[in-house]
Amino acid sequence: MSDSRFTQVGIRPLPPPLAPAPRRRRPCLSAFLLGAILLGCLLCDLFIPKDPAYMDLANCSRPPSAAFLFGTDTMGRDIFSMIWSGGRVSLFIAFLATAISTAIAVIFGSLSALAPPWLDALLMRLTEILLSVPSLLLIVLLQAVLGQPNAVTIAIVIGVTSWTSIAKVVRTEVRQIRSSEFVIASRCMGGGFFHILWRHLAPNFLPSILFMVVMDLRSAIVAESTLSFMGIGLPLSVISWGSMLSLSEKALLANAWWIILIPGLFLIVTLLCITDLGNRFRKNANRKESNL
Amino acid sequence: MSTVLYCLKKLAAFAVSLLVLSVVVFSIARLAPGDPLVSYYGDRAEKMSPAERAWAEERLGLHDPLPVQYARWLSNALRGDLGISYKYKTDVLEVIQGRLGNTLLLGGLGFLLIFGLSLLLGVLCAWFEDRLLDRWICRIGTVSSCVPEFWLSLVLILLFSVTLRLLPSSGAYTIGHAGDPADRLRHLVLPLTVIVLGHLWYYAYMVRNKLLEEVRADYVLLAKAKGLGKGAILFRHCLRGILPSYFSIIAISVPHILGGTYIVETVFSYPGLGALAYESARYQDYDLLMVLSILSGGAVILCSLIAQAVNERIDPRIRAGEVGPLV
Amino acid sequence: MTAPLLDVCHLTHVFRHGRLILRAVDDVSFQIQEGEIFGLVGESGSGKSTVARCVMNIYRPAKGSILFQGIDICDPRQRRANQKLLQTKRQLIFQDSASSLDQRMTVAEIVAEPMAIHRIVPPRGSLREEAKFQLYYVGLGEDCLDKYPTELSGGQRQRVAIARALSMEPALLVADEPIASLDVSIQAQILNLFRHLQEEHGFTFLFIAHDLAVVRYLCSRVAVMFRGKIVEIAPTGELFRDPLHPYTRALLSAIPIPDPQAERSRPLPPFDLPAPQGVLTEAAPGHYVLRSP
Amino acid sequence: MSALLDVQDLSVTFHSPHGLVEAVRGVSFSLQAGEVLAIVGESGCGKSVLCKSIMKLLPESAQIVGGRILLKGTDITGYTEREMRRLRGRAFSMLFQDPMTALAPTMTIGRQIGEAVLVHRPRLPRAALRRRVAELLDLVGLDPAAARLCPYALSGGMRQRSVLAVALASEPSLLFADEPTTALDVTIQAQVLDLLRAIQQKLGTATVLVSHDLAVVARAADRVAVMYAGKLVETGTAEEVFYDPRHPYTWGLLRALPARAREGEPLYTIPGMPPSLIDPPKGDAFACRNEYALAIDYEEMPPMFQITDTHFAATWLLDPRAPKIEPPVGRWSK
Repeated sequence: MSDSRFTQVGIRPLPPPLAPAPRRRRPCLSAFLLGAILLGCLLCDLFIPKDPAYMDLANCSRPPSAAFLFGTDTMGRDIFSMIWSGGRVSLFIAFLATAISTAIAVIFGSLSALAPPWLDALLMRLTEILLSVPSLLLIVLLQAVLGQPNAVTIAIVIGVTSWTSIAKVVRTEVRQIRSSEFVIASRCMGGGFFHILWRHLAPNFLPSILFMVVMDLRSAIVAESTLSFMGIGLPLSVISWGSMLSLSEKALLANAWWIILIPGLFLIVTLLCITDLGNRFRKNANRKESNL
Repeated sequence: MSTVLYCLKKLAAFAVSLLVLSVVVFSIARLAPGDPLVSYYGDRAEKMSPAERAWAEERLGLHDPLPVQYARWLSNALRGDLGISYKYKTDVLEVIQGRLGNTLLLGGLGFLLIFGLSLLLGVLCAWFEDRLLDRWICRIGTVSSCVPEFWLSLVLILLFSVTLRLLPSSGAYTIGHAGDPADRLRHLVLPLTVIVLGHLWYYAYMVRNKLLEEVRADYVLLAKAKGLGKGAILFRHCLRGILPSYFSIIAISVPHILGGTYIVETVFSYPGLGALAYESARYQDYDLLMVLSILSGGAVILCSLIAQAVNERIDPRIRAGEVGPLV
Repeated sequence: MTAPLLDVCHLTHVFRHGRLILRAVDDVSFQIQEGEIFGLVGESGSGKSTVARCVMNIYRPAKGSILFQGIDICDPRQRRANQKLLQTKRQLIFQDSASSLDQRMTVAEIVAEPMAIHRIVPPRGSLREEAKFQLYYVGLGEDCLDKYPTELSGGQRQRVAIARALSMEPALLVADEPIASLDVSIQAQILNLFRHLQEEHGFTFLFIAHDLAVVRYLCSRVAVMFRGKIVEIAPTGELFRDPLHPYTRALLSAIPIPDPQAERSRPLPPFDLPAPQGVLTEAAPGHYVLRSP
Repeated sequence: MSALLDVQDLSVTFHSPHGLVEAVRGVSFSLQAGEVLAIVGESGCGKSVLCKSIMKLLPESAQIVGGRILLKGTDITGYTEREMRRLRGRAFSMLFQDPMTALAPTMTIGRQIGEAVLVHRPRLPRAALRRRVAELLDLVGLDPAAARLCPYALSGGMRQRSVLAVALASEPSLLFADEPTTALDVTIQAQVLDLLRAIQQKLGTATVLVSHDLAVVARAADRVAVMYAGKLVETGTAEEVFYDPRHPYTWGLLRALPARAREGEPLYTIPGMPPSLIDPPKGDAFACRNEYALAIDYEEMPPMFQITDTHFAATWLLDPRAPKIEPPVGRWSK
């Protein structure tokens, strides 16, 4: 062993640490499926074999066959064609309703969070009272105000009656961010209201409400189909997933399972995909490990 | 003394909330367009002459300005006269009486089942976090939460009533067997399944996630360091920590579960209040609507107050005002 | 003697918590001269952070006045008239850099934020160049520019916060326990940085700490706060040599010394003193202590 | 007589998204009954992982990959959760850094202490339990009436005292104190340290005191171990480490203390930052921050050199072939 190893050399720079391997993103089946369904609904005019609204009275309640891929309903309409064009209506309603309720929720929630305590308390009481009014009552009355139901009025009805839960999340989030030190710091530096809103509030609270918004999309789809099924939604002549399913009770008598199962399965697969996507938006990236 | 004062305070809060609720419902209902005469007189209303209409409106007290109508309704209500149903032409209470029991049976049982099962499932998932059991419960739960209630009802009818002929598909009891508990139970199975499956996962998942957050708290380490077992920590410490927010949420959702039975009641032709509420709202059956809304709203407010009182016992910080609103 | 940079006069701030009224800051007065590091020391709950927040206009004091460069910042009209000056010439550094930096912004964006707010044309070309320069100033390399606060260590984050404050070339830096949440070895680095900034670039600091040991090294004058009142103000050397108020003595003896034998044999004085009373009186030139009149 | 605790060559790793973290790398030390050992190091050096791994309080991603832990001569390395539970509380217990979050927020102090008492004496009658809780509160210097309070009503110092009462409930023979004073005010800090010392003398509880501040440790510790990048780099009695430090890292820690600074001189700072414990550098991990580093420091890990019976340090500077260096730290003087 030579003594040269024991000479003093002082500080030598370390080789830079290896960059962490880029995280591979898991391929996402639900995003793919949802994309396919969305695309299919948007472009349905290109490939559906029959006019979805045409009532082929000679072929009522036919089971699935080569001629009618998914069978026909009790009024002789082709279910395969109806699913795609009905999906367009259902999804349109869902997106519009979600947009409406999110807009109301964000405005109401941030207003409540930024307001002085007494106004905040008042607004929160208001939502609580609104919550304790049965939603059915609200929906029916709103329908009455808006007149003959169509896709837009249904979306408005759903949107206006489903914003409370997001509003509460928005309120808590905004409150939390508002009193955080980086916002105080920005205020001290002279950041105006819009600067703080744009640079600090929005980027920090959007990800946390994204999950809620996606879940709201899901409940809007369910709400549309339920309303139509109950007969207070879209009329039979406007094809949507809900109005298709409103024929189910007749189908039950005719024992025509495909009228119930096939549109329902489409509905559920869509909902599942949305739920899965929503769960991915949840921030659980650097979640601590369980202490238990 | 403080207990009495406390109860009085809560009671006052309850009364005030009910009053506000009744004003809101009253105004919404009356301000909405629609012809209440139709529900009273049926088709005859459309053939009435203007004079006849005026007389009819006068008779039903629809002429006066809104506040007067409300004041009259309130004073009558306080004396125990809740008005008559326009559609059924009898006292509102009578209409409700026949169906209240059915709804309480269905909704109440459903509520209790959801309440208990969601806690159980949530704790189970948290105990076996990320193990096989947790994963499968989560998967099945997610799917169940995606199935719309009305569709599930249809499929269950299709399967158990139409195809297998095991269970009845409609009604609360077979005619002539009203007093037979076994028969009632058979009629309850399907609606109850739909109600429970439709709501269960939402609450169970919430319990699970809140518990998972809780077991990451520092105090769990101290509890473990002093020699407590997993069960003791999970039940005595963590569960206790999340119960307040769970109670608050489930109290708010009483109308979703109790009142939301209307879909199920409609599909299964179950004679309950849900279907009645739906009808009354649709056909401007004012007095009936008021009573039903106040009933369901009152249930919510009452449950919230109970939850609040229970929470203050569980977590003294709430009473001291150290923590903000839970929901 | 020139007029002080910051003149705090009879400052009183009250918190209301339900029916409880807490006098967090009770009749506090002190002056900070240009170019000095003024230490404000006290335990948690003594009101020292409240003073800082009043100086930064985050809280509105119940009584008293604060003059900054001759502007009464408690007077709304004067404050509005000098808004831009106040926002640029006073800067705050927080204790917890993890929460005072927005986690969704990169270091470059954070450091350049004040310039962006005030739409200052960056003298070095771009905001990014400006941020790079400021980082260099506080001893951070270019490689930090595109990182997010979570990717940095505590010491680095605190440097970023300092760089952000420095970018406006403030006349007064208020540092609210900037080193309390750092490791001892990192504390030394940040302390040296403060000292360097004061000596070489003439920055003025209001430095808040709970630890007298830190203050001794850094500050030229120190005020000791106890339950909302200043109990003693003195030049650092004098305070350590001749502490007059019993609370100051207690705080001094709480400083641990890295000598096991001496430390073990040293008894602790009682810390639970009665609430301070009296008025500040001058015991020696520049050395004030709270005494009963 | 065998030592109370004997840790031999213990290694602990974590799985993290960025790779395998070698948090503890071959640590050996032993502790006699009634002794106070301080473990000092910067945050992230693995000192608190070391304590938690001995008590098996680590999350599932952590694993003991090598070495043995002997408690009173019994090997507990492979103990199951059930067996560990019997030891926790009675054989060893732990104090945590943040007293604000270490207590369950919804339970009264008394119940939390009582629970800890009952773990190992489940059949204790109610009155005796109440007496015992009062006794424990008295021991840590709290009014027994505090048993009826919830944590939110207590100050930081009082909470740390309550945590101490919980930890002492079953009279453990060994107490791990993980930065027990870091979150507290200076004055409270000194009181808690004195309390720890008093309890150790009264009950004979051996204590492992973890801290990032050497100055804090001087008051309470019998022996001091300096930890860096997952390894112990110097161990010795408090006197040896403070008066005759041998490892350059210990020199750095001592010199960086503000209490040591002389007016007018800049504070000494240790250059650079601790290395990442994912794939740590070969050789001495401190070399890249050490102005006295030798060429061999970058090649080979230094062994533990023995200086006296109790004093050890892991640096090549102690090798007979190395150049002699005058330590840059003198004895502290007022």
